[in-house]
Amino acid sequence: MATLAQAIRLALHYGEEHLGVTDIFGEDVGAPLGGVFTCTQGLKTAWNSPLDERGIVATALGIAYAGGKPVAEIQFCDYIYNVIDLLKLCGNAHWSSAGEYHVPMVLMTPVGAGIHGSMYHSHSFESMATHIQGWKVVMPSNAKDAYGLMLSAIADPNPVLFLAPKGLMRAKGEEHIPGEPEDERQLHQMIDAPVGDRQDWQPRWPAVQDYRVPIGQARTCRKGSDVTVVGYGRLLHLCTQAADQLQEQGISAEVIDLRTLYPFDEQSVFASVRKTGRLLVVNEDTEVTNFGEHVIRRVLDECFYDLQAPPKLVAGLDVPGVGLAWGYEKNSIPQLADIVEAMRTVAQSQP
Amino acid sequence: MATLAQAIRLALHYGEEHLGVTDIFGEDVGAPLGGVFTCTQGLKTAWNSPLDERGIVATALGIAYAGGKPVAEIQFCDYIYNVIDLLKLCGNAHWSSAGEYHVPMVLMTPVGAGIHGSMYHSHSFESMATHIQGWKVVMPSNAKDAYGLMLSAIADPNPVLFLAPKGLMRAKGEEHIPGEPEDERQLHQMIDAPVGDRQDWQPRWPAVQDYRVPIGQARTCRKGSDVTVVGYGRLLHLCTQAADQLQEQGISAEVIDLRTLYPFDEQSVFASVRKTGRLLVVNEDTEVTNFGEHVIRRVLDECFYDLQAPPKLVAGLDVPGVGLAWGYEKNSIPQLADIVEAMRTVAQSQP
Amino acid sequence: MALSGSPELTRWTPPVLDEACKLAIHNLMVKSRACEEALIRMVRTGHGYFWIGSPGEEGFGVPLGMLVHKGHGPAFDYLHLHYRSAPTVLAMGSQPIDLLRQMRSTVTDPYSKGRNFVNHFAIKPWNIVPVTPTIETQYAVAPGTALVQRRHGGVGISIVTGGDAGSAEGDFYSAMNWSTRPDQELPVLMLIAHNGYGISTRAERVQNTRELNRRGDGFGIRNAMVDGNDPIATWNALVEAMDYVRHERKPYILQGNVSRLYGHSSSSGASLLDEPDCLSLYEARLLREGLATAAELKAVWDRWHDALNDALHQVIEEPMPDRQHVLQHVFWDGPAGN
Amino acid sequence: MALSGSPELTRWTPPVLDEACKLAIHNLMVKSRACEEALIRMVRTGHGYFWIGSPGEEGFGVPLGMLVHKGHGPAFDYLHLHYRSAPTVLAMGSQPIDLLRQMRSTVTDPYSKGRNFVNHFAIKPWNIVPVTPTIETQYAVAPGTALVQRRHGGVGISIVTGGDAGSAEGDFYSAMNWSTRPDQELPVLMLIAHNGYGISTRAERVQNTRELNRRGDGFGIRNAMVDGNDPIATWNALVEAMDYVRHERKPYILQGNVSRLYGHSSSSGASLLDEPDCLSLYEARLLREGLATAAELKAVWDRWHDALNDALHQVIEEPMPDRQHVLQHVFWDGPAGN
Ligand SMILES: Cc1ncc(C[n+]2csc(CCOP(=O)(O)OP(=O)(O)O)c2C)c(N)n1
Ligand SMILES: Cc1ncc(C[n+]2csc(CCOP(=O)(O)OP(=O)(O)O)c2C)c(N)n1
Ligand SMILES: [Mg+2]
Ligand SMILES: [Mg+2]
Repeated sequence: MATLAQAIRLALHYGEEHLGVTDIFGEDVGAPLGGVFTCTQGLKTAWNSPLDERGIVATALGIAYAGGKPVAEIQFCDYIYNVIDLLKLCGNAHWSSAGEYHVPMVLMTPVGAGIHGSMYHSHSFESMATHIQGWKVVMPSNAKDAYGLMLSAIADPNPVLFLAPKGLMRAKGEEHIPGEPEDERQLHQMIDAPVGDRQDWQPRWPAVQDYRVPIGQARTCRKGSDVTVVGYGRLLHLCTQAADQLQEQGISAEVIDLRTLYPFDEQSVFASVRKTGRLLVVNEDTEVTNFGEHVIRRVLDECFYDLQAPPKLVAGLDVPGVGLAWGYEKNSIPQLADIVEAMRTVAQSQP
Repeated sequence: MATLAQAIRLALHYGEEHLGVTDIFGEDVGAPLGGVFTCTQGLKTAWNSPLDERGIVATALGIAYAGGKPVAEIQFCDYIYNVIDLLKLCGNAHWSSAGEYHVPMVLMTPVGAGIHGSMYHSHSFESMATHIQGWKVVMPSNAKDAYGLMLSAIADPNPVLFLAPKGLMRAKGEEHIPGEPEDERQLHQMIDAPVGDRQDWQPRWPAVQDYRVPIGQARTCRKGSDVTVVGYGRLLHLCTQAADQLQEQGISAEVIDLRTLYPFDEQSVFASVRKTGRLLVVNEDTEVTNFGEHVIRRVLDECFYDLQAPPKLVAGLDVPGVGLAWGYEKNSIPQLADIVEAMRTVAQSQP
Repeated sequence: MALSGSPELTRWTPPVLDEACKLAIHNLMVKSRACEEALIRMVRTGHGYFWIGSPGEEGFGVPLGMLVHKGHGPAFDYLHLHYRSAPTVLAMGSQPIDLLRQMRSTVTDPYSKGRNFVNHFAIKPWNIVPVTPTIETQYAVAPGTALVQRRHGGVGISIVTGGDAGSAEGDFYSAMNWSTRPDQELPVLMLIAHNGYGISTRAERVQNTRELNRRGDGFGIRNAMVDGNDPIATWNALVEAMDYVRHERKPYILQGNVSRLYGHSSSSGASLLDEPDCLSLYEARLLREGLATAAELKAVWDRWHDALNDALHQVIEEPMPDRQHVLQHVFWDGPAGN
Repeated sequence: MALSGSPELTRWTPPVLDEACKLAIHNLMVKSRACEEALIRMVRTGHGYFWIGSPGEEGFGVPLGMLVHKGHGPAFDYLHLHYRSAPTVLAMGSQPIDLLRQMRSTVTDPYSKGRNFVNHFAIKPWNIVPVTPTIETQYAVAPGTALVQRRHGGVGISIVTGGDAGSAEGDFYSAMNWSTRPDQELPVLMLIAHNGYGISTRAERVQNTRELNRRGDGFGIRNAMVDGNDPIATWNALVEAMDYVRHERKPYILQGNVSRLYGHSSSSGASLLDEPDCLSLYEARLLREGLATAAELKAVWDRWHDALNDALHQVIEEPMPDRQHVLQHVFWDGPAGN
């Protein structure tokens, strides 16, 4: 199966061939590296930008204005914080010009902890991102969704932020991407650049097919009746693992992979909470003014009287960074045990 | 009584004289203008920076590192979004250096709508601000608090963000600042720069006294028993007005002025909610991943079983900006009627 | 009078600066000045909240508007404009009434539907991308449109305008860097309208040279400075700069020194200040050179004043946005390409 | 061997580059190289997660460390360092064991208590402000410390170092602008260690000149380029630059061309590459000039290797941070001044 990084690459290739992608660019996105996570290796429209995030986002906006279809990258979301004003401009150009211009661009950036990334390779960005209007925000938890969300992002005529969970970049999918070779070694030989000299290397692209994960549609990964767990990205897997553990102990958790964070699939979440009466939201962004608090608030708006226990947020500790030593990360970023514990608490809480 | 802008100016003067302020700077902060809201007129350490927000924040950080005490200004918070990375660096320098350096700086910036400011003079910033670690965040709703919070901000050895509600800049206080002249015309003659040529003008400073509003301490502005209303800044006044209206209709609202948004005064909020069983949070920032959702979540954590109705957020509509025409602002920024309505709903909601 | 071109151009020939053209310049300068003065009056009489604009920049902005290669798509010029660009946009052919609409924030405002301050244009048929209230960000965006133009071929360029104070933002530097990448130079014409101030801050207190175009020296970018109060000098400087950018496909920085006749904005009072007035200087010249009589010049003013009066009467009858308009245009669901 | 000064200095005299000094340079270059190689081995053997550092920059960094006017407060130099500054900081007198601690992320790591990647220093007694992982932001911060120094008087300056690719960020421009305000020029020494790459991106593909110091031409900032692989040339270039910045109280840009001997970081493998090695070049020169014998040079290596071995044994016994450390140092509640 393709890894998440390969899935992104295949999607970008499909985008170049069929969806009008004109420029894939950012720091080290072009040859020879093809991205620090190899997501852009071998792509025909990929190029290396100057080391200037402001230039990257602004140039993407200009390309979009001029009829191009850019997919720009911020190398790590940890380095996106000097362009928030530009993201806002991308997001408000359509509204402020009352529909005169729109901004068909994709911005992708790796997010989250889990790779011993220390203070500046561990940031999450969904809380700020969802607070910026005019953007759609997606975040896959597996390779096939990454492929399907990227195609939807490219096809969307609005700015779409594609958050790639960096801890999952090398994780293999469980389902084939349509058109992906059966044998993953074959895929590797076809599209992964060789180690060493790459001067003459060319990828051989498999004939991947159109496959979309619609923006705004969550996926229920585990059916359950005792508690609704809303997660996404890397921690989604800890949620399903936790659910599996608790299943053995007789607690039945329904796990929802949000996939799109803005606009998030409110109806699926509400329906599940109405059924279970309990809600846990899990992410690894810091906990103050956290996107998960928004999910909880919306559930309160619509399902308060269905709730049998306080909805809970498990999120990153409110500290200035994720420290490098494991003792820091373990104690500031939610771990499996924390999620199990929180799920149990919510499922069993009684007045 | 001093206006909020005058109160800030008096506090900065006190800071220069008694608390070691070395530099008050930003765009148009120095002579002749003394700030677009006159907050920095006549101050001896005030100077005009280049038009470069990144330079402003970074220079403040450098001054703080070198033993100075800067108060920097971003002219409007609408123009702060290109320095979020620098704000993060200011906020994490102490933690990342494990205590080696700290960052004694104040950053002030006007926030909010209410002055027909259109898309880029109407932003709120508290949701992003409270998501940035290592900063304390304050926001006064009246002149005396502005004075007391500014002195606390200056005295604090950590970075403090001072959000000034721009719609209140010219609002007069209801209480004297200690040392403020009795007669407000006298104050005006002493410290307001004359219209026209200011070349030879010098302020005559009244002997204002030390007065602190401790960071982290809310104030209960209306006592009440039916619903807790948490507000701050410009909308706090709409909250108290709404409370007064509802009082006549037999609904008793307790209104809390948060004053500090980070770290916010959880205990005061919890105590009130435990008493009233109902919570409304009001602000004008856009509603998705909004700081008010954090307040609500913390209340859920601690007081869920005290709640007799769904806690509610009244906030700005989730649109890319506040449009200039009143029809936009009226329908996207909470107005008195919206707050009255929401208070009534929360106070009267039954399962 | 703006000249619009054909998409197939491979060589650009500037219009001839003959007598008719010189009078056209005058007409457009008056059009712009009269329009801005009408806007100022609107604020004074409660028909608008805030004014910011361009009186004093007509000598620099009008020739620009007349020399733009006007049209839609990368064959034509893209414009990334500062908020003092009425002279340029009016010279391109836009109607003053639309600025009055934006000032009054009516639903009929074609640039922002009553959302933005006046002088914040967005005109897709002419490649005028949305004017942003954020200073200098337009500089960083311009290389993006220019990159598409570089690939497209032809003579279309990306024109970006800004103020003197704003050139302190790193975005000016980004523009210089991104348009000079080796073998990837971009056709970006960077214009600085130097009025000596950023709001209240005098340029000479915060910048170590009056010639901000010289910042380009650090990138080896060709640059020049011109008296922006002189439309003829500006015309010639622009022709030279455009010729280079259009045909060499490389960046160029041109600074024009201009006046700020009514101060920064209505926030600072918007009253007439004692600075050189490009328009009266130009009228004196036309008279001196015998290209027009005083009566003819006055007739131009009268015509625009009348037109603006009519426009104002019309605009104040037009509807204002309301609840139903707030959520329009958050997202676009039509086809992708601009 | 770093020279620390007295706070009262009004005229700075550089140390003499005599034979002893030349050997001291060698000793410090070896100290730094041996330390970095030990760090790389630590990553390889699972004693650390990630390495980024400076092998190939010793010729540029060591003279800098030796010439710093070292101490605390504005009378002394402030250092705003890139993450390849071990040669400088070790030359100033810091102990290799502390870098090993940061690599292993022990509680005893004095620079970040195990929080940051290696080579992210913070040493208040020497005015070394926290090294940030964000490229180039240090350039925008340096004018802040320099502003305090300008007021303070004396010969203290603010030194900022960065890479070639990073100079594309607008923060480099901000630094140039803020340190050249009229009558407010600031004593900022801007150093660029040009190794030809930003991670995988070759400088000549994204920048139109090899001489990035020439970006200063746009601000009239004095600037120069030197062979950073030659510590003697670097020493002399630094002495000239520092003399100017310390006494004229104005900015200066000096670029040193260096090698990236082990590639970008452990992410790209950290194996030895075929680039000019400043240290072997310098050793050849010392031999050629008869300043040392091969045995003497080897003894220097042996001494540092032994010291590093001992240090490693000690460090792997030291405690790691745990839950109790996470919330330490979020806020400071001591006195305000740094
Ligand atoms: C990024 C940003 N910072 C600050 C402002 C507030 N502001 C509006 S106009 C202005 C001065 C601009 O001066 P200049 O660039 O010289 O243009 P001018 O108004 O003189 O044409 C400032 C500081 C802004 N709009 N955007
Ligand atoms: C603002 C920012 N953007 C991106 C990165 C990721 N990054 C780390 S090192 C690097 C390349 C730096 O190149 P250069 O400035 O030449 O320094 P060198 O590593 O070559 O010494 C990049 C892009 C970062 N750390 N900070
Ligand atoms: Mg100006
Ligand atoms: Mg480099």
